[in-house]
Amino acid sequence: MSLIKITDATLNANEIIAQVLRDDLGGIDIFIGTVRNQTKGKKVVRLEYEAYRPMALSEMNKIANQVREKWPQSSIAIHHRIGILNTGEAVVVIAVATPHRQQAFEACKYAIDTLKETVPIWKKEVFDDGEVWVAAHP
Amino acid sequence: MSLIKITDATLNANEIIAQVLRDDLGGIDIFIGTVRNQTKGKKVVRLEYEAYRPMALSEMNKIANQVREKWPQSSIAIHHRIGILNTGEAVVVIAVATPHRQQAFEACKYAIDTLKETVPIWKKEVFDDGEVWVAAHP
Amino acid sequence: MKLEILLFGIAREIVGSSKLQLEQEEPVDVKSFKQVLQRRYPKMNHLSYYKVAINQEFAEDDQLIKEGDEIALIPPVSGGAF
Amino acid sequence: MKLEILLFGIAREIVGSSKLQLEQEEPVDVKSFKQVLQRRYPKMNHLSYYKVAINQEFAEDDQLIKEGDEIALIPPVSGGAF
Repeated sequence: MSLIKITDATLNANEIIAQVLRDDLGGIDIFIGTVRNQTKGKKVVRLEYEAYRPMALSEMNKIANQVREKWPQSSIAIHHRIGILNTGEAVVVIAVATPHRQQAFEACKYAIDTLKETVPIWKKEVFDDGEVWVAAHP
Repeated sequence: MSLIKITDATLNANEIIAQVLRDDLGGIDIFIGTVRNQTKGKKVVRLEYEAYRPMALSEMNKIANQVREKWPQSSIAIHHRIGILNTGEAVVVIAVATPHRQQAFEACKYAIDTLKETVPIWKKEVFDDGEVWVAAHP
Repeated sequence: MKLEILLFGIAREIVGSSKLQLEQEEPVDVKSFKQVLQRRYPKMNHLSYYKVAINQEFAEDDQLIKEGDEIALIPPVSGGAF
Repeated sequence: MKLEILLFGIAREIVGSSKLQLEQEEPVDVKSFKQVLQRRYPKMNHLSYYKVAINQEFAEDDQLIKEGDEIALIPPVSGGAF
């Protein structure tokens, strides 16, 4: 299974953790972004994620390379789900293993912060009374 | 299954993540501490963990309460394994879910940092040529 | 030259199609390209911002677009939640 | 009074038992208790430090130990790796 992946299928944290596990690495930090049931007090029914797939994969690979460069010896996997998701489901899973734990936290935080700025994946929130592309409007 | 647990059995991250999942919470940070195959260049064959179980559970519960107090709305689970572990296996899994991701990182880091100071669980590293209780000596 | 533009998210909805063809005199840089596009689809001005990618890389305003390039409009990505 | 002390990790190995009984005049505070213990088990001085728990709570040096309390020696916990 690829370390960097965009998929329509349910994300399985255990599988992604197994990808970064190495027995010379003592700490793994995992971030999971899930679909929240509300935005600014409005009930979200479901979300639809859409990717510019080849570019999104390329940007996700860039993040992984940056992490491996900034935190030597680190091991990283990033899986992003697209398509229709219900509230509570995992949208993105990032796992980073490093020799010691502080680096794992830093690297994982760097990866999700960067992903949310650079990876061309879009989210449409669907409410009972309409829908909106998140962050599209001022 | 309990949110706070000390067990001889293999830790399953997916089960622990499922415990903290709530669909009003958008970010989950998980820390997994694993058994490294070396300490200061010396090959570790296995580790033995021993707990003062009732006090360890009480201290783990304190950490969970502190997290819930410092990060309102957060949801936390802490599972610690004891007994004999081989390199690469998970010793501790902490999962924290919060409305937004920054809080999840902060809270999870707080929990593992505190756990390593206050929870009475001891680790003996076993090498080919001897063994040592970690951090016991100056 | 003929330009083929890929559209995603809100940009796709504004234009009403996931692919767009534009006839364009060459050479054109990203800035001028966006002006042409916004004249043709004034609703694009309602976006908080959008970027242009050329061959799957974010492009600067002064970058030139050449025939055969893969052009994509990148509206704001998934943003602030979680 | 008779004190029952629980021992873990390196402290258990030093004493050679996971439980220890000490006859002690009362009252005794944690500091004096540790002195008695270290006289009896000089190897305890080789530890970088250790704490005492009374009834499963970390105790301060001036805290008094009473008959029936659950006393435990807490050598340094699992420490720095990962």
